[in-house]
Amino acid sequence: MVAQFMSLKNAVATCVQDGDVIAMEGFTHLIPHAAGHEIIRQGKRDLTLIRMTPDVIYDQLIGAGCAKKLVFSWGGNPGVGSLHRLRDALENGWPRKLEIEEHSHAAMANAYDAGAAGLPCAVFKGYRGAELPRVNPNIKFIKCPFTGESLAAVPAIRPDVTVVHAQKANKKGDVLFEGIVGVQKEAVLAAKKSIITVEEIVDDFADIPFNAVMLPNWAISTIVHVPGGAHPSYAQGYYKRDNAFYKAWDNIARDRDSFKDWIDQHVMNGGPEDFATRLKMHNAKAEA
Amino acid sequence: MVAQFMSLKNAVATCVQDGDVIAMEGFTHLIPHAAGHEIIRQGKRDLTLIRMTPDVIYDQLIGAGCAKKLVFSWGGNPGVGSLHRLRDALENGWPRKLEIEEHSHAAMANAYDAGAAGLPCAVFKGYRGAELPRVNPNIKFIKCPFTGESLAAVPAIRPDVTVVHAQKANKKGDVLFEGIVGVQKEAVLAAKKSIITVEEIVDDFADIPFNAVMLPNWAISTIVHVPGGAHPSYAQGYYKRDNAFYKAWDNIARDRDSFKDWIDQHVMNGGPEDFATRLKMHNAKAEA
Amino acid sequence: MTNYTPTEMMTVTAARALGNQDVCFVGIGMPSAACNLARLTHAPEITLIYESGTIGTKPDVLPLSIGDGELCETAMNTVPVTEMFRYWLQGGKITVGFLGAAQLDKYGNINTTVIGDYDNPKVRLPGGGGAPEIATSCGEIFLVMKQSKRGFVEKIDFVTSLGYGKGGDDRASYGVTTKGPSRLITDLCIMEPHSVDKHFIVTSIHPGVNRDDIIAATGWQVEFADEIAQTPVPSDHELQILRDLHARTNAAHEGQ
Amino acid sequence: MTNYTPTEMMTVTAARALGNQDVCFVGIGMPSAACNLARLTHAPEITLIYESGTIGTKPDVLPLSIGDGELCETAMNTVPVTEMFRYWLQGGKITVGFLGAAQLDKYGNINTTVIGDYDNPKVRLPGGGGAPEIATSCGEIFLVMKQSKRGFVEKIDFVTSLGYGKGGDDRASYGVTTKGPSRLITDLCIMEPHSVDKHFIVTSIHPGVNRDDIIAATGWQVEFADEIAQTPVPSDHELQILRDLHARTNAAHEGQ
Repeated sequence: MVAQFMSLKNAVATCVQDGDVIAMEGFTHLIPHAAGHEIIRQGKRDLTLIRMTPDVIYDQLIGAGCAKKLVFSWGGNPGVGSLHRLRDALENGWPRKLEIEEHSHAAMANAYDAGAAGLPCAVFKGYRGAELPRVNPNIKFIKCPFTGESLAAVPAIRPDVTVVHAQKANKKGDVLFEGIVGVQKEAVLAAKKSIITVEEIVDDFADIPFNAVMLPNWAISTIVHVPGGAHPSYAQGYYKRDNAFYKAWDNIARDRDSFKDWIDQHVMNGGPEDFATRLKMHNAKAEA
Repeated sequence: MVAQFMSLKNAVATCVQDGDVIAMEGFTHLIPHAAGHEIIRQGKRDLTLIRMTPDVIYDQLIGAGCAKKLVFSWGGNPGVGSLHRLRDALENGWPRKLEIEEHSHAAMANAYDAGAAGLPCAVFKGYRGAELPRVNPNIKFIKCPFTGESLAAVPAIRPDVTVVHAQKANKKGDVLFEGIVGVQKEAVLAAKKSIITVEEIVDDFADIPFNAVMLPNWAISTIVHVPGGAHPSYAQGYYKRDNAFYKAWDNIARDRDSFKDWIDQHVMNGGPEDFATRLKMHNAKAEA
Repeated sequence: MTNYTPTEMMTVTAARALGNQDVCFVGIGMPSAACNLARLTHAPEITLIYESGTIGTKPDVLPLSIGDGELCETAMNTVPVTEMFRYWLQGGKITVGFLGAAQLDKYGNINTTVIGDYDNPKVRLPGGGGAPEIATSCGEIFLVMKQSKRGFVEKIDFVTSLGYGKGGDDRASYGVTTKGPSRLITDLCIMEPHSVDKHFIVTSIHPGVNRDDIIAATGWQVEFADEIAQTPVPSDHELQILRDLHARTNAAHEGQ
Repeated sequence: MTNYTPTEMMTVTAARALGNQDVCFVGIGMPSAACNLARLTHAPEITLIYESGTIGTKPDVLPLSIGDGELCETAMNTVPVTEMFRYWLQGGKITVGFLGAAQLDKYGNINTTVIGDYDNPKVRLPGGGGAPEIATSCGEIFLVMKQSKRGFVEKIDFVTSLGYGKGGDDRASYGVTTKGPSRLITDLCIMEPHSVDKHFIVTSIHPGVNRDDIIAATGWQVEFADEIAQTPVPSDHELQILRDLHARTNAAHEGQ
């Protein structure tokens, strides 16, 4: 039951099965891109992909044909524009038709919270006067038994596998998150299995604050050391967001062929070790 | 709307009215004893007192006749025994009859969470096969609209005033909690007004971690500087729990007269500045 | 500095609507520029909150995404996203939320989901994100959006987020107790809701803009208030601060 | 070291029931002593959690209350109490919960609320605290309690926390999917639930105790297993560690 350290290849091969429900989280920060590439490389299929903001990481997985369904609340390239692979899948069914289950951020955040809390559903003040409940049967309304107030309910998120990136693990396999922590902790606690890629493995966590955001080793399945594994997202204390890449992605993903070329070159013929290299190039460019 | 710094006397006089619903929180740690004494000193009456663990602080308020009703989940002197003033009120109606609304810890924690989250009620997996729902009409059950699973519901806690103690405020009135943080943040966010006593006021919070447990000044009504204000509870980083006092309380509170003498001597004829003194004596004893 | 763009006019006007006491839920793009301009000019004590969990942030450059490191590094505190949506937004702690839209109707209902049919969209937009609950949980909403016939429409294709619904008391009928979209700031004018029916009425026109410009850029029948103000022009100071902010931002994002 | 007290026997026996893989929800008093004894002897990797929010704590002295500073200072992590009850306990992350009682019945249902009538109690006890949900959310429950006719009763006055309810499948009828009280460790013996009816059966008797001692200290009709083990005596090492722990604890609490 205690977290096992393994290679990214092994972690994905062991934890992720075709048809699984997968959550890959990280709110701008600490997005597990290296793990996303490994899932593409291993040709996983029919995945239900859950993520509040399916940005570039899911544009890649969707364009590569890994996804059967997307559960999400905001699908764009933040500050840049559309996710062209997502739109191509939704508007044209390429490379395959993509089912969607669409929520608001508040609903998804509450659904992760409920998943971590072992509840079957989340109850919140949401979707009032909004139209999503008309098109998403997984949004219902219940009444507060004390006040009669109508409250929204959505099913808890309970992924087969949650994949996140964190700054540090210690040698025992406890994991530390710092900065914008998003819904990562909830997503891991809500899942049956988890893969956590980390920037660094340290002997122990000396001098960290009492109330740090952490996961103990017995709440994690696998830990993988992938320096730079969040690039082009960022890791607070390690490297900055590669905003230029997010902008460049707009052109890469706009066209099916240029997308496929990019995936061939950087994913199919790449590996997790490339992320440290990419980071060096990014840092060199940032300092130039 | 921004936190005001004031004397404890003013803070209690301004915020607490007879008949109010008051939550004073702190889970073993950071219990706002000085503020409790001030409420007794000002002779507040008919209060509904909410607290997960109404230990010595509420034994004092109840014995002094401030309380009309107690909402709680565990009423004892932890590791020592009974709360004699609470028992005397419940078993004999002294000094007055005390209504109770009794919950479990999980229910209270969820009810604070719901209060902070602006919800009318908390929904959780609780009270299964337990008898409290028979005697507490504020425990109901609802069905998950997706799975049909029966879930417990309790009303959110929304106090008129929440009173807590914290380690530090900065000069702008932001407040920092460290260590065992209990339900304090939730209790303040759930309340209409709040009084936060602090050990120390610093110029600014340099070098505190990104994810510290904090409240911004615009979420707080009043801040009072009361060094030692949690004694005989403790303040991590400042002083230890006065376990000897908790044991001594058993004898003080067992008898109505000795209780009244203690209140006269230490509360009615005392003031918030006594807490710093008490602390010095406690520390001197601990080092002796 | 009499030269300014319509977007600058819009941004400065939005910034001026904010004060030191405000706690703003800030979105990426124009809202972020307006909120930070307010902070860097007349409202240094304003609290800016981004949905990524950063509370009281004071970024030196504008974030490209809603969770850039700059936001966290300059924040008073950073909380989990679950807490942000549960305690801070839903808990009613936010005074002002900024929203934009792909489509907007005269009651301030907004669409950021799809153009066309939901199941067979002509254009699939990013979706609601935080907006459905921002729209109902914040004390009031400022809508900021460039005017066009395509964007300001009689009927939006999908109600992503509630404004005044069908107008009148309709908003309250959903159990919503907050004020709703109390002003709409565009590149041409300021509109405010009618006191009873709640449809938007032009109350202030930006300098150099005439009524026909507004009518030509609006898909619903425009109503003008009896007394219409002229929106004050951006000051040199405001423009300087705003342009410096954008220049710093562009430099920073290129470098990354 | 052949001399040991019945309480020491009970504590050591409870400690031995725990392993390195366990994640324990620890209560104050005997459970705390047993869990820390396990940690200081055969199960150094055991995870101890106190409801005050401390995860993976390794106190050098036993806490007097459930939230002593020692717990936080030696913990891997300290979380808010809301999170503790929501994500960790209700979330199903705890393998073993320890509970004691003022009154216990043969199905492991426990009363820590009142003796007598709820509205007119003979004795008002502290109440449930964490117990009602500990009893149903932990993977299994170890009950630890000194035996007496007053405590081990045919019918408890108030069901604070569920054991096996009325026996058989009754526990599951409340939607509870966890195992329930899988062992009852007393100062005289170990009892385990009947495989079908779930009433407690004596399966191991502590050295020096005979069947009549157990019968005399139990308010229900005691059932003995066909094969009954003799509980192994505490080792010198265990007793030494336990006594040192108590000595350190007493010294520390006096000093405070």
